[in-house]
Amino acid sequence: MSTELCGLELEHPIVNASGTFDAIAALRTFGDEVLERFPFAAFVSKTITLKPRQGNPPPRLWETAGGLINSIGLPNKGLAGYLEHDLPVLARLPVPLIVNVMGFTREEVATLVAAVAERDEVAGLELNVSCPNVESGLIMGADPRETAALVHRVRPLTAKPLIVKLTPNATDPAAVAHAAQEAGADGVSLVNTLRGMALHPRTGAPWLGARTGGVSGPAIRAIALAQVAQVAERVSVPVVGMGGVETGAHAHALLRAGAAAVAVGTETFRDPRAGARIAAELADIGRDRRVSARL
Amino acid sequence: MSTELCGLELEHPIVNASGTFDAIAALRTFGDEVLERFPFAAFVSKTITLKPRQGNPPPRLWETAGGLINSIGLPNKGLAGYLEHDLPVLARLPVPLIVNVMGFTREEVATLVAAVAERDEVAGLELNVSCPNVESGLIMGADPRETAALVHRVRPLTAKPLIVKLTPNATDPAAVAHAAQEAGADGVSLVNTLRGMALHPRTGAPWLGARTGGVSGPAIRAIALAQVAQVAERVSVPVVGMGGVETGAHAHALLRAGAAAVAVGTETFRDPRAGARIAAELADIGRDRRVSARL
Amino acid sequence: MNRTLAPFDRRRGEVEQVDRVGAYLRLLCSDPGGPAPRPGQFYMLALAAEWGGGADERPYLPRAFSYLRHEPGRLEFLLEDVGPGTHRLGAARPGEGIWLLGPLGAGFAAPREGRAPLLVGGGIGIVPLAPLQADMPGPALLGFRDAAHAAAGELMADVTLCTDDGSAGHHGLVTELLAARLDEPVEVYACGPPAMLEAVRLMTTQRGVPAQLALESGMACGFGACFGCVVPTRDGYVRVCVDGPVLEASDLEAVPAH
Amino acid sequence: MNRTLAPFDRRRGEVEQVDRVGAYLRLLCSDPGGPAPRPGQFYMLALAAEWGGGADERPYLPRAFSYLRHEPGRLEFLLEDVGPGTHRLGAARPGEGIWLLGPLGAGFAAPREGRAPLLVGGGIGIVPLAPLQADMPGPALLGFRDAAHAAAGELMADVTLCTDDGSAGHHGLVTELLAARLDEPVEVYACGPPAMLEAVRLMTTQRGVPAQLALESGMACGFGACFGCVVPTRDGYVRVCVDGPVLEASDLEAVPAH
Ligand SMILES: Cc1cc2nc3c(=O)[nH]c(=O)nc-3n(C[C@H](O)[C@H](O)[C@H](O)COP(=O)(O)OP(=O)(O)OC[C@H]3O[C@@H](n4cnc5c(N)ncnc54)[C@H](O)[C@@H]3O)c2cc1C
Ligand SMILES: Cc1cc2nc3c(=O)[nH]c(=O)nc-3n(C[C@H](O)[C@H](O)[C@H](O)COP(=O)(O)OP(=O)(O)OC[C@H]3O[C@@H](n4cnc5c(N)ncnc54)[C@H](O)[C@@H]3O)c2cc1C
Ligand SMILES: Cc1cc2nc3c(=O)[nH]c(=O)nc-3n(C[C@H](O)[C@H](O)[C@H](O)COP(=O)(O)O)c2cc1C
Ligand SMILES: Cc1cc2nc3c(=O)[nH]c(=O)nc-3n(C[C@H](O)[C@H](O)[C@H](O)COP(=O)(O)O)c2cc1C
Ligand code: FES
Ligand code: FES
Repeated sequence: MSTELCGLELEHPIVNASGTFDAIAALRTFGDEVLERFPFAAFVSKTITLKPRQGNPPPRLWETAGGLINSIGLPNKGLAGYLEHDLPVLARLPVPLIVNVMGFTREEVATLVAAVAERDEVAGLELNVSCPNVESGLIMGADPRETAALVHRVRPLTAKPLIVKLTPNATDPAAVAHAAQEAGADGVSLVNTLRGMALHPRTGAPWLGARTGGVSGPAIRAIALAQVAQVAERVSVPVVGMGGVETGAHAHALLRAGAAAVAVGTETFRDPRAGARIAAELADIGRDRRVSARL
Repeated sequence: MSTELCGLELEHPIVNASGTFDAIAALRTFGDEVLERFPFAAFVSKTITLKPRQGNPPPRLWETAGGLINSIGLPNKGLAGYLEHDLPVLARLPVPLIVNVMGFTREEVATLVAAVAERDEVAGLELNVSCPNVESGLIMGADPRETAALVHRVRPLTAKPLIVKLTPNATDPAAVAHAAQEAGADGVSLVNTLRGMALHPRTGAPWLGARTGGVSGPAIRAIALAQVAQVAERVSVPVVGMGGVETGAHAHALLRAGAAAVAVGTETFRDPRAGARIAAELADIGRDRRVSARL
Repeated sequence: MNRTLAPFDRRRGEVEQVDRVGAYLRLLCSDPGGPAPRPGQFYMLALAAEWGGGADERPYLPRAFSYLRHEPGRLEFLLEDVGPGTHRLGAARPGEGIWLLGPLGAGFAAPREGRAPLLVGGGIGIVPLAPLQADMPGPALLGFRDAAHAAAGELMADVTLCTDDGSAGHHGLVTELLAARLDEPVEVYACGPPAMLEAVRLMTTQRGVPAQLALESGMACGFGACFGCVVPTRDGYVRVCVDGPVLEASDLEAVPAH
Repeated sequence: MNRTLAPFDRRRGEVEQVDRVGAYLRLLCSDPGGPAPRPGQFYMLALAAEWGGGADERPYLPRAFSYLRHEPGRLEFLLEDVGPGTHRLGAARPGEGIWLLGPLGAGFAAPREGRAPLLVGGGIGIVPLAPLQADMPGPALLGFRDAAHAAAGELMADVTLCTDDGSAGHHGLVTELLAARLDEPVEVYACGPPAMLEAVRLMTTQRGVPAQLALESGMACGFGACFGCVVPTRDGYVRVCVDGPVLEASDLEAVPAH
């Protein structure tokens, strides 16, 4: 079941969702088995920002019905630290590397894209546009014009695949996706987490150190599927679908809804090789019945 | 734990969510016990529209992880049928009656509000603004200006409490809530269901007769809590919070987040007297510890 | 009236036993204070603990089941394991708590003047026919996939069996047995898979024979609250849980496949 | 190295037995093909079926547990029932499938030259100290709420007990026992509730005694994937699951309450 995604040849359609698999920590925990039996067809790095970030104060996790709320807050070594320390290790992975970046201004994003794209180890880029633009105050990915302006700015900086990761906390994700496509994006990915909150069971104060967080996992699966279907109907570029995928059947549903590839996030926390399992289950489904036109 | 909601005296802060308890069908199933032990402090009717509606083709239900997707499609007898057949029965309920209405144009909503509000049996109104305005094409409740224009139009038609029910499928529900308040709404309620979808496990075609539906239940609890907190911070009018409430602790969290009352929806399907149980659990929590400033 | 009102409360009973009846599972539980149901009525069931965490993190909502037998304070159900809810119920251990809501819906009505009941059941659809036959004796024509499933035929009396694969009884469809009886002054009481019920509906309405069909439909609540369980009738959509589950064949446009 | 690498797969073991040890529950399960862990390492556990449907429809994610004992192909855990995950694990029946991931994290290191291990445990925090003591004998100072919990002290040797209510052993805090030993050339190995660990951290760093603390933290993955389990150190946040759970007291700013 080999797949093409924005010009990248993938062995199967399952990749990891950004921020839900740290290949370097996995090497420390599982050793070289991670390289020998890598579960994903591409590796998407956790979001990197221009400057290093510690991330949000703990607690950062809350388990909800069939899901997880996290307020990790994008801890990362920053662009320079990533290029120096992480990239050489990630280059050992047996699959294409897609680097996810986020900036608080258009120029920050441009700096990130230019610096990352020029590295040979990098096969493609994902733009995380879920953050507020510190200049406009708007969420870069919730407003079609903001998104278009951002993609216009960075598109000329690289010929490598550029995927825009959409936020589900928007009135019309399909309009944002369409704007990204028109501005030159090679693909879109969705959904990111849905804004959520939980209170401390005893004190009643917000549980998460950052007050609110993002919901992922099975709880958002049906919402993700609806958004992926809506976006895929509206754009012609490939869509990477994600949100609550636990099984090959869930991945299959996203592909049926028009996705070209599927990312697995929270399920990896329950099963570190979920990606490979889901790819195998998907292949079985493909063998069982002819998959629809869009596949 | 008596509560005041937009001028209505309620025995406790728990009401039903529109469309999740049919008092007339309950009378047929459970008999007069429904009147003697009514579980809610107010009764919110299912949405009524100007003309009768059959609702969407079945299947209309899909169970998802910790939740439900429904595509009921607002079946109802229409304004005239409701006033003639349902209102006299609902007048027998021992609690205030709040009638939920929806129209596809502003004038339709105005006709509904005027006709419903003039009936003595009716204590208050809830405007369901989750539908597209057939004139503007915008979702009435996703755009602050659309919502404001609607509330401006209908506010002069009645002195009874007017509550605007917000959709969660919007980039900024707090902005919509604020617009509703400025235009004269006495309160806001949220969340309605989140747009969701499911595919038939065998055929892969959309399962629901209407293709997409709305997600409710525990799966959306954390999302609802975040939206309620955000809205309550922004408006001064009372907020009716709902979304995935199963226990007194969940209701308590919404009150802590700034809600003045809490609506119970899907949990009633699992336990028809969930409203009363949750009110009792909430009272126990209130006795155990002093509840925060906002309560 | 073919409807016993349900207490306005879900009740907590206790699972007493789960055993096999051929390919099906029989669940016995206590029903403290529950009233006597009428044949064709049903209950919403959920286990009190670990109701969730199965396939796709389900079940979440309770599930609808016709009752197989009732005695004061006690209920029997027959289940077919088709998904996470029936699977979890079938794995219940004696002593586990079980939530019961019911009896719900409208059951079967007495036959019209001058007509004798003729019971037609397919697969798990025989369940509501068992208490009906106890109240209102009449011959039962029962169809099953195979002999393993047909073992459930022993739960009823005066049975003519058939199986799809011929491994027990007549080799063929139960509607073939029914066709041969439609000249008699009968009223048909049927429950089974949609395709069978649709065939019964067509045969009986064409021949002018009255038929009461016990339908199934995906349900969230079971008491008319959600409007989720509708089927189309000549009069528009009706809710299977409050207007049915027993509906007159002549009122239906078609029995929806699901 | 105080870290055994984990097989890159969750494994399916089988629950063999669950029994009480005082106020706690001991869970024995098979661990087919699992390697030998080092003291202080932990596992992520989830039952294979009905993992969900408890309070608030949880558990959903696996839960972290130190191992109590290991022998080839077999693991023992000790649980305190504090929520839906530990409750479900404690109710597991022999023969049930259980998902195991591990051993995870970095365990305890050998004591510094010239120092003897002194083990300090509070409540369920004694678990990682039991296999540590088996490898690296030394006296154990153990504090519990009451005698019922203190029964778990029998799982270790050379124990000095204390309880909050005086119902067994010394009446007082385990840190009082520790204070009396800090002049000796010891290295402290501690695990327990945050307030206890924070007291141990303060006492040992003030006195210049090395201490290795096994921390807890809410975890989603256990293998460094989620960045959810961080605690603040003098060097910024570190992940308890990959950088810990055993951390040097002198590296911490404070043991976070949770
Ligand atoms: C009035 C009435 C009486 C009944 N009496 C009996 C009885 O006596 N004995 C008996 O065994 N059964 C009876 N049923 C049927 C029983 O209610 C269903 O078999 C049961 O609800 C299935 O639940 P499940 O979780 O096991 O399977 P589910 O997976 O919920 O349902 C199985 C089927 O539903 C569909 N489905 C799959 N996933 C989903 C989903 N996420 N949401 C919705 N649908 C889905 C598929 O078509 C699948 O084949 C009765 C139903 C009704 C309405
Ligand atoms: C390395 C390590 C080793 C451990 N070893 C052991 C051991 O050997 N034995 C043992 O018994 N325990 C051990 N624990 C602790 C154990 O992991 C927790 O007790 C367990 O995860 C609790 O899960 P639960 O579902 O039972 O309770 P939860 O309800 O998940 O947790 C209980 C506490 O978490 C908070 N909480 C409540 N609701 C939520 C929610 N929705 N999301 C997040 N937090 C919530 C509250 O403060 C509550 O008191 C260890 C933990 C770690 C990190
Ligand atoms: C703990 C955690 C951390 C995440 N970090 C990132 C991130 O750094 N960048 C990003 O674009 N998305 C991040 N996400 C979102 C996921 O990539 C994914 O969009 C989302 O979790 C939905 O997929 P899932 O339901 O399969 O987890 C994170 C999600 C989780 C749960
Ligand atoms: C079956 C069903 C029907 C509903 N019908 C309506 C309706 O007619 N009008 C309306 O405003 N909301 C309707 N809702 C939304 C609920 O009122 C509520 O906003 C939503 O379900 C979230 O609450 P819950 O998670 O407690 O169910 C319906 C919800 C469900 C599940
Ligand atoms: S099942 Fe809810 S109305 Fe019938
Ligand atoms: S638990 Fe996920 S990083 Fe530590």
